Amino acid sequence: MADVRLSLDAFDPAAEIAAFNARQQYAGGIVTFLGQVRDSGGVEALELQHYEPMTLPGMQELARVTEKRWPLEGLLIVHRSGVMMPGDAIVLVAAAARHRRDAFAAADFAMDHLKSESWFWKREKTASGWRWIEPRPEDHEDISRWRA
Amino acid sequence: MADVRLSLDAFDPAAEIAAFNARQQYAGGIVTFLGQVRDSGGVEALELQHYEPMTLPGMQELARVTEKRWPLEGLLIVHRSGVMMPGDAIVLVAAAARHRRDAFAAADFAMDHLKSESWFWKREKTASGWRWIEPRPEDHEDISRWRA
Amino acid sequence: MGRLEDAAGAAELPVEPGPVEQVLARLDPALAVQLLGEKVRMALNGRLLTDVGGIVLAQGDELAFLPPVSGG
Amino acid sequence: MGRLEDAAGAAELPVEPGPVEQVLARLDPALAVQLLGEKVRMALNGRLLTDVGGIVLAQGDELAFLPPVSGG
Repeated sequence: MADVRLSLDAFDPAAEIAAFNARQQYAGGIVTFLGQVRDSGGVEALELQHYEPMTLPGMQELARVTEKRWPLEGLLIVHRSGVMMPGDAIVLVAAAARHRRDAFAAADFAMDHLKSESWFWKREKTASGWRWIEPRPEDHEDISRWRA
Repeated sequence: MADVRLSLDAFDPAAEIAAFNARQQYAGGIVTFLGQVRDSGGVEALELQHYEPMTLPGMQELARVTEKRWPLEGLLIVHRSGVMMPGDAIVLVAAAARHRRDAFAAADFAMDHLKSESWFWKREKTASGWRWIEPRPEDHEDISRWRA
Repeated sequence: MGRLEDAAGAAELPVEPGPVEQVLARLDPALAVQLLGEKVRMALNGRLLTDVGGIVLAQGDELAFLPPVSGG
Repeated sequence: MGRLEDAAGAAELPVEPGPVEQVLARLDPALAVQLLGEKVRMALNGRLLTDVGGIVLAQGDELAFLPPVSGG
């Protein structure tokens, strides 16, 4: 039921959200998360790498686990790979549920896992060149909340 | 800075989300919550009442408290009043922040308070007529999370 | 507001100015009981009251009875 | 993947088939040390390995070295 995509080109998050919402007549609440390249700190570009044999299958497995854990009416996960500019969308998660707390929890859970347990590698370009970004300790704390 | 509106007529949540997102070039993450009239359980219509002298001022105060508690780049709260049909938008909250956890928490907090601490009264119409909806015990539990 | 409108049969009732106790005493007793319910809060001209005792309504004042809210 | 590509100078390296230990021994030692880093996980043909010991690469196999991920 979930719509899970690895996008190699820029996507339009507003159009994706509008299309997703239009399909959710049985949901009382829809939570969306949009992650985008921030225009700050001198970041000129951001690159996300994926590993073809594992990245999309891993995202599909994450969607399966998310849908098993919360009663959802719909779930959308779109994640970019490739080189992005400030303002470009990186990731979009939308979760629709009869009750709002399920939608919030599912979107939050999916994002935490996309951040630090999905097969992506990120580097950013500033005036001093490209630099690989390792996960932050907070990312691991965020994900540990779901293991309680 | 927050955009807070009490809407007496139907509004287009997809257009609101698109316009809000377009203003958030400094945000890394944007969380939106859309609450809508669910097409289920034989609900033919939903009515939200507000009390003119207090409802919008209360929403503005909620926005102020939310922005004080989390570092946000932008905050949007739109709440309908009046008679709605299944599929109609009831409430839209969008929170933009540099970091995603702030955006999630702010949207979640604002929704909990709109649900059970804002000046709205809700009734729904089914085949057996109109019925006022009192807050559920879960709504009070939800809001108590923020007092820890 | 809310279910209290059904009890009152109207969204607003014009009342004679005076102490709130007297105003309530002049209403239908069944309605007054509902208005004074434990979960009902009161606001005078848009400001919540913590205690209705001693309040005197003047001409033009609006006293609102607010049952438990339910938004979103 | 990720920073290990910079260390290897390429996203993919063709290697001779054989036991993984021998394959690694034929690489530049500085690269081999990085590939065997504590936080690096390995996948054979898209499946994570829990233990690389005893794995023998056949013709066409792909062994991936996966440093800590960072998505979203």
